[in-house]
Amino acid sequence: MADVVATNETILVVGAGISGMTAALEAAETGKQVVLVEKNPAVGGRVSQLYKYFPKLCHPTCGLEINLRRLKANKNIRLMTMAEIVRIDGQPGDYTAEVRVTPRYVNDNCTACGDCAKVVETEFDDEYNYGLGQRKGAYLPHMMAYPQRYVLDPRLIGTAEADKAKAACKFEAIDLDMQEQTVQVKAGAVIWATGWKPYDANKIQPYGYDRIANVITSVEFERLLDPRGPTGGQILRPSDGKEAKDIAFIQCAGSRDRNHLKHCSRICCMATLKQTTYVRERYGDDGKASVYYIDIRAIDRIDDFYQKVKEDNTTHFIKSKVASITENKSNGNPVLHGVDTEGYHRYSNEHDLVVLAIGMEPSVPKDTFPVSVVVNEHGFIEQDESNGAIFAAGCASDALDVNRAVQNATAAALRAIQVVNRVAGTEG
Amino acid sequence: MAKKQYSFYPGCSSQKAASSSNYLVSVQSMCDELDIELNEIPDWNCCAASIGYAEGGELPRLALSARNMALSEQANPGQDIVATCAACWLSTKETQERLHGDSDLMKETNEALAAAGLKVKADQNVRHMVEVLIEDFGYDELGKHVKKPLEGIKIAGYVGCQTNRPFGIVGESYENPKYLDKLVETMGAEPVEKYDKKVQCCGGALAFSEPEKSQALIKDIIEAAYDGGADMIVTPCPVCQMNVEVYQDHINAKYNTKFKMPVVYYSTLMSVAYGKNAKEAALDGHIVRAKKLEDIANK
Amino acid sequence: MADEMKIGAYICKGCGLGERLDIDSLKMIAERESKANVVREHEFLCNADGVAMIQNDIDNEGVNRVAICACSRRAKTEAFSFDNVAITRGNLREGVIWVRPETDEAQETTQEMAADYVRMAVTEARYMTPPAGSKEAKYEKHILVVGGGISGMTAAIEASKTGYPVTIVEKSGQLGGTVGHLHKRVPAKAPYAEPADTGVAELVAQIDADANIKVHLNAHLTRTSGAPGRFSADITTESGSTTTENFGAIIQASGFKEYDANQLPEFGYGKSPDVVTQLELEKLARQANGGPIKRPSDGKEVGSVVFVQCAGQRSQKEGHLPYCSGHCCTTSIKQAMYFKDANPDVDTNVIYTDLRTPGAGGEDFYRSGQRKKVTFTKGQVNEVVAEGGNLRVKFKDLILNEDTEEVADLVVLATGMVPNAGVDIEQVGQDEPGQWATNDESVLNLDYRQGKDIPLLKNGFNDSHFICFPYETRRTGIYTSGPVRRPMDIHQAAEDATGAALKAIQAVENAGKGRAAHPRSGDLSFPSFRKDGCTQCKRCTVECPFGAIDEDEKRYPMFNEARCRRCGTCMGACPVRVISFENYSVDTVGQQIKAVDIPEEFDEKPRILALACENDAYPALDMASMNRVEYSAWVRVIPVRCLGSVNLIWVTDALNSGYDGVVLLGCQKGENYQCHFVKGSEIAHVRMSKVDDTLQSLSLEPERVATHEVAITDIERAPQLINEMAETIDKIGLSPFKF
Amino acid sequence: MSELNTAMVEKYRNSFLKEVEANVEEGDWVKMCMQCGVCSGSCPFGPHWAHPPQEIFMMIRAGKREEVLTSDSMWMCTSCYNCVVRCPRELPITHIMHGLANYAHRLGIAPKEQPTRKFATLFWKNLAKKGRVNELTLGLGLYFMNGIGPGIKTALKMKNIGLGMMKTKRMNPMEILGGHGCKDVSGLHAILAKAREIEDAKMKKFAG
Repeated sequence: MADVVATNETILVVGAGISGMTAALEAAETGKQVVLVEKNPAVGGRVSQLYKYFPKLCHPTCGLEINLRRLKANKNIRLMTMAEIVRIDGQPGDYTAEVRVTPRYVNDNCTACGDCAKVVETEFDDEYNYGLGQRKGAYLPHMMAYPQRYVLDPRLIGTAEADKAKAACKFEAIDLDMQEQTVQVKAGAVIWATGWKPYDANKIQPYGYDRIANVITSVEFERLLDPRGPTGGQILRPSDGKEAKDIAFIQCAGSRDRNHLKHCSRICCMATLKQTTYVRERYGDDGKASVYYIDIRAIDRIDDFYQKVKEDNTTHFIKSKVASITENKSNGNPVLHGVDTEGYHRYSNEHDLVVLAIGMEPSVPKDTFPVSVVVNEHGFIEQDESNGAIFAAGCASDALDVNRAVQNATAAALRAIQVVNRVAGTEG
Repeated sequence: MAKKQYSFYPGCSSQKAASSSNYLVSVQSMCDELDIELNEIPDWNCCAASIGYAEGGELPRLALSARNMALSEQANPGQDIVATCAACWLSTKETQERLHGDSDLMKETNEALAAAGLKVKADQNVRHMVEVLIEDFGYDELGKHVKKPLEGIKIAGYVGCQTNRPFGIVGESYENPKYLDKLVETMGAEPVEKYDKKVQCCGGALAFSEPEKSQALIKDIIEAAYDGGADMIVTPCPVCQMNVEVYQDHINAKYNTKFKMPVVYYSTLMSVAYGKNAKEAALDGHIVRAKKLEDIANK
Repeated sequence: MADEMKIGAYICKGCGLGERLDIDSLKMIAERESKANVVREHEFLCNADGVAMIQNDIDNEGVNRVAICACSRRAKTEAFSFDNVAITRGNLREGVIWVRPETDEAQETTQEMAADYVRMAVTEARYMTPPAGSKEAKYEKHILVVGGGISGMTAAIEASKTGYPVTIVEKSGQLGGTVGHLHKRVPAKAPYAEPADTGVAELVAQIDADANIKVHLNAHLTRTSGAPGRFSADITTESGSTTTENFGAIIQASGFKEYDANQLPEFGYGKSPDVVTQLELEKLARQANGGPIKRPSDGKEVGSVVFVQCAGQRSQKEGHLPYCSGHCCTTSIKQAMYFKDANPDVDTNVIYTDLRTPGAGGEDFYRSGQRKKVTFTKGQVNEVVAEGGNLRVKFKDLILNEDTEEVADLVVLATGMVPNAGVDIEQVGQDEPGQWATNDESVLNLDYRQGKDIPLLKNGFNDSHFICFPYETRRTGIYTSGPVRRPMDIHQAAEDATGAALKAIQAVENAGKGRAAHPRSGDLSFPSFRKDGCTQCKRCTVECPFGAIDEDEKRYPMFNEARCRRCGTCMGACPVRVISFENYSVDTVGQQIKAVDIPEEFDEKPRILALACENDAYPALDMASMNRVEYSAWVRVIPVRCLGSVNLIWVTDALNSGYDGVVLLGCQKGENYQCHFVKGSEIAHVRMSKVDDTLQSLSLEPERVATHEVAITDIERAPQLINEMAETIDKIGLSPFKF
Repeated sequence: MSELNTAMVEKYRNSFLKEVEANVEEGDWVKMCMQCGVCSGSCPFGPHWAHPPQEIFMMIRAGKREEVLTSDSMWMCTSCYNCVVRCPRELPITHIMHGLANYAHRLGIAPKEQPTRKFATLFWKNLAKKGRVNELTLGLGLYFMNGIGPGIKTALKMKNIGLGMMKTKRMNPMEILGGHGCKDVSGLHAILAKAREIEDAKMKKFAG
């Protein structure tokens, strides 16, 4: 990893989620040199944790497969995983990035045969499943993880488990002496695609995410539906593992709210509409989905998806920001309290499970950007001259759905190419 | 620890022979133990609570609190204003924020105060006694003074509204503040976990004007305490204390319940835990006697 | 690769292969049966040493066909990528030992599986040639942009900035498009509080000053032909003069037209001049130019205005638009600000059902509107009636739950966007070669066999795999941008155009190197076609999902290699099998099928052929094996580029040569297609629906051939489909065609 | 005060919202409501509101002056501040409700028999008298605010509580003779008078 060859004609892409991968691939397939930096052990980002995409209800891993094949086939891209940007200095056409690479404790020899995982017993919360399940201390982040190499959890290092894992590997792929290292990467332009994270649901106190077991977030709900997920694809609620058939979806959970995120996260409405189809998919007419909303924002041509869902008589829409959630102690059901503002109807509705359509927060906190860029009050990077050749892509620039993130990332790729072309003096 | 001094705003209900005079007594005992000196604001006036609004308009109400602040600035310069009553604290703190947020309001208010030769800067902190305990002392320090741990007593921490919203205690959530539970633990008693009516409104001043509606709320508050196995309820607010304690007979009559739930102040608990006697802890000031506390106090 | 073929077969013993399989017998098979020239085993083939061993054979032994018998083609791809040689993969790990139980009973059949995959890998290698790249490749940097609105101008400027000359063809007399007619735009920068300058003037100035950008006004395309790298466009101006220019790629930014409000009589449009559309209000605002806006009827200063959102949109009513145009909510807020900024006392009411102001900027702008005292009412407008010089807006207030009305001086209808996508080629067929004529409705006037414009997906918007790969149209090298793709606001249109510019530039570069475009980016192979033998059946020209193949006047197919996406649908379509790719042909697959060892009937060992789409079905099987999901030992899986590339001959050959069943695993088809080649899977299903006749002619049961739609997540289901076939064969018995 | 009411009707003919912004405490915020309804759902007295806060805000925008100002709803506010802390748009709803009640009261169109209105008035008069609340007279006043008859009834109903309070020295019958108060009562009165004067002047200005 230390020997990353990069020049001031190289494009540095930070973050290998859908936006970062797109930007990197589009630039590379236009013939540019790219260094792609990802802080997780595998590329793919948030979308790889989704069960389905709206509005086509297709599987994100399908697009990921194509992008992985593009990535494997393209010699213009150098991928660095478990790597984070410490700082970036310089100016357009001449940046130097300091990249911290944390040890994976597994080298390129790994064939992903899985022998190490067989012998390791210690388990940790599975980040891929938002902690809903456990994973081994030696693990492949997920089925389609790329690079297809195992990871040793740093908490294992120095324990007998680590030695067991090392012993189990026939290919000398496990290297317990790996150290953290810092690498300098030169670049002519930088594409900042660090994406988003779900807003911390604990902060939305009236909804009792921290107190009521059967209140979960929309990203967690996606994991429940995954046949390979923590519940084997069944909608089992946390409190008692019972099937949840009557499910409430609360919109703007953390969004459009000065107590939390002031902005509208854009995706949550469509995400919820999509998730109501999961309920139908699992239970047919026996399921019930209730959507509590302020405005349903099924923007542009996919509004027909909303029309379709509305026609489903197992789906109900209540124009109301839920005031509070209490728990029915006898059965663990969450009880939603509030007022349906369309004509003033007060309700106290009991459901099996509550899904908070959780807001989208930029991954990098406003004040901790390791680069100097113009960031608005919401933490998103503004398009601005003074950003030089550092271009935001995807959800680092605004709350975007996949389609818009990819569109935006492709644009960012071109902006970066313009800079490195100038450096190379190849513009016409 | 050196003596701590505060500019004290007791409020109407804590006066001698007023509805929460027992609160003041226990606060005094608690402060003695903690070496707190409360310098009463001379000639303070009522804050109009949150019920004066109908007759007294916005400015007159602000003027009332402003007068108290002005007097405090004169008599106890540089000292934080400390109130024990939730309503007093809220009105005063609110006034201070509003005056700072709106220069016209500041101007008009001082215009009014000028009629009595007063002027307000409103630059002192306005704090609730609980804030003083938690922020200036901290649970560890408060625990050090415990002489008679309140063992074997289970207590529901009823925070109520106005010590909790809109300001509240730093670091606590509006929906599930934990400071009373922590205080209870610090005093050696057992808090009721998941007391889900802890921030439920008791009707406040409307307990007078809308008794039935309010008592319906109060019933839930007491019921939840019983459900949690509480021996008594503790609160930081005189209105809460009074409303939850005194209407229990009415509630029993109306809902044929058998409520007999003591409702005490955090300062009552602390006085007893700090080894004060029943009188000093003003245990005699409760209509529903807190037997378990009396037993410890009389030991 | 002129020099003679030399096949190297490399068998890995790592990951338990050595323990589970008899490697020596596999080597024997590779050498004796499959006639590999070099056969080697290795303890750990994918490590540096193993790879060096192979590279050494390539460099010093002249090996130019490499058959790697180890793990799945999806694993260790980088390690096993050697330049200038043909590479095949025998999937012994994910394809064999991971899906078979480690038992003595299973040992024999597992070994047979492995043996067959070795045979197949070596055979495939024998019939492959390392692709050399298209001979047609032409490098033309010039980019054509159709449409001079925000999208078009942005695309042009961005492409030029990158070093690519651009020509803009604009049908109107000036640049600027719709936005050119706006007073102001919704802000695109923090604090997102005030209407902003449209910026059109600057863009136009930039273009005027840019020697790299040529502009044709009052012009349209009367004929477009060719392919990426060698497009040729006839640009005809109003005056009738036509110039022909060559381009490497095309960006279609033909924008939208405003929905025809005359279809909304219920809202008083056409009845009162004081009922206007959003665009018409912009005109009034420009006339007022910051001063009080006057209403059309009598020039009275507007004192009250009502905005009717979703006018003729988000509605299933006949003639209405079923979709949301995305920008109208913020546009109305902006327009309400026109009034408030000129005079705060003007009453402005926005009547909406769902207020849609997404993202950071959207919500800020909404709050800013509220701060300016724009009133927002959640309501459903039923009628607007003109009355005594005033307008009476009758609506249901959905919050107060009452039918009510409001009197206003002016009513603004938020009508939607209708894309200028040209002609719908499903409706308007292409003229016969020789009789080809320009169509005035068309935007591109392509002379392509399949039609004059880009195919539509829905509601008149151009087709696009609009989640993961939004720019992928079905006409290679032509990229749509802006509201022809989906409704979008100014900010998004500019972003979209910048992205489209990149795709166009990429197409130019790939075409220049004779490389495929997405999704097989970089693939150097191309379709080669044997004219003699062709029956001019047109299947390939009709079925190509990308309209890559034209017809000459003799009706012979003309392959435009640079338009080709290498899916192989033409190859699958061809009844006489005259179409192939260097690295993917009727033989590379057909010979693998034949290479499989078919046991004697009395062995009672059926053989099932599974043709699996490499994009979804094959990965699903891979992941099944990673989870050790077992499946039948009778199956032999061959990955295909797309189910559309499956030629019926493979199926019939398989059945003829004694296979007992054939399973085809492709992607979801239909409106929400997941097929990465759009139509491949659909076409394959149609073809297979006709296979029964063939089976009958062979007097075989129809159950022996099954076609399925499989998703990449069908980790349990994909193996199950294979096992089901095994059970079916169990029921109906072995094929009579064993030798 | 009802000529003030007519004056206001005149002035703000078509815009109740403008009237509220000009004359009601924190009325400026009404326009910022986005009708999510979290306030309406958060109120402990919720079921007793004919028109919950968010609806009132909509009614104000819709110009329903009469219905709003004569409504009994604002008087249901217990000042618990639940709505304020939950409002996603930062509206000081409690104060707006107080402000609307106060405004209606001053215009003389608030419901006459509204118990909280009466109590609030009593309370103010009581505290304004000597600067501090006299709980006894306040209590008695409260019991009798609906007249002698019901007064006696309430008084009897409250007897035990009263006795309990006395026993625990939390109520003093002697208070009836005066009880607590500020020393500088005149100064306090001067302040309140001045404050009132300023406010009235403002409102007159708007009205005129």
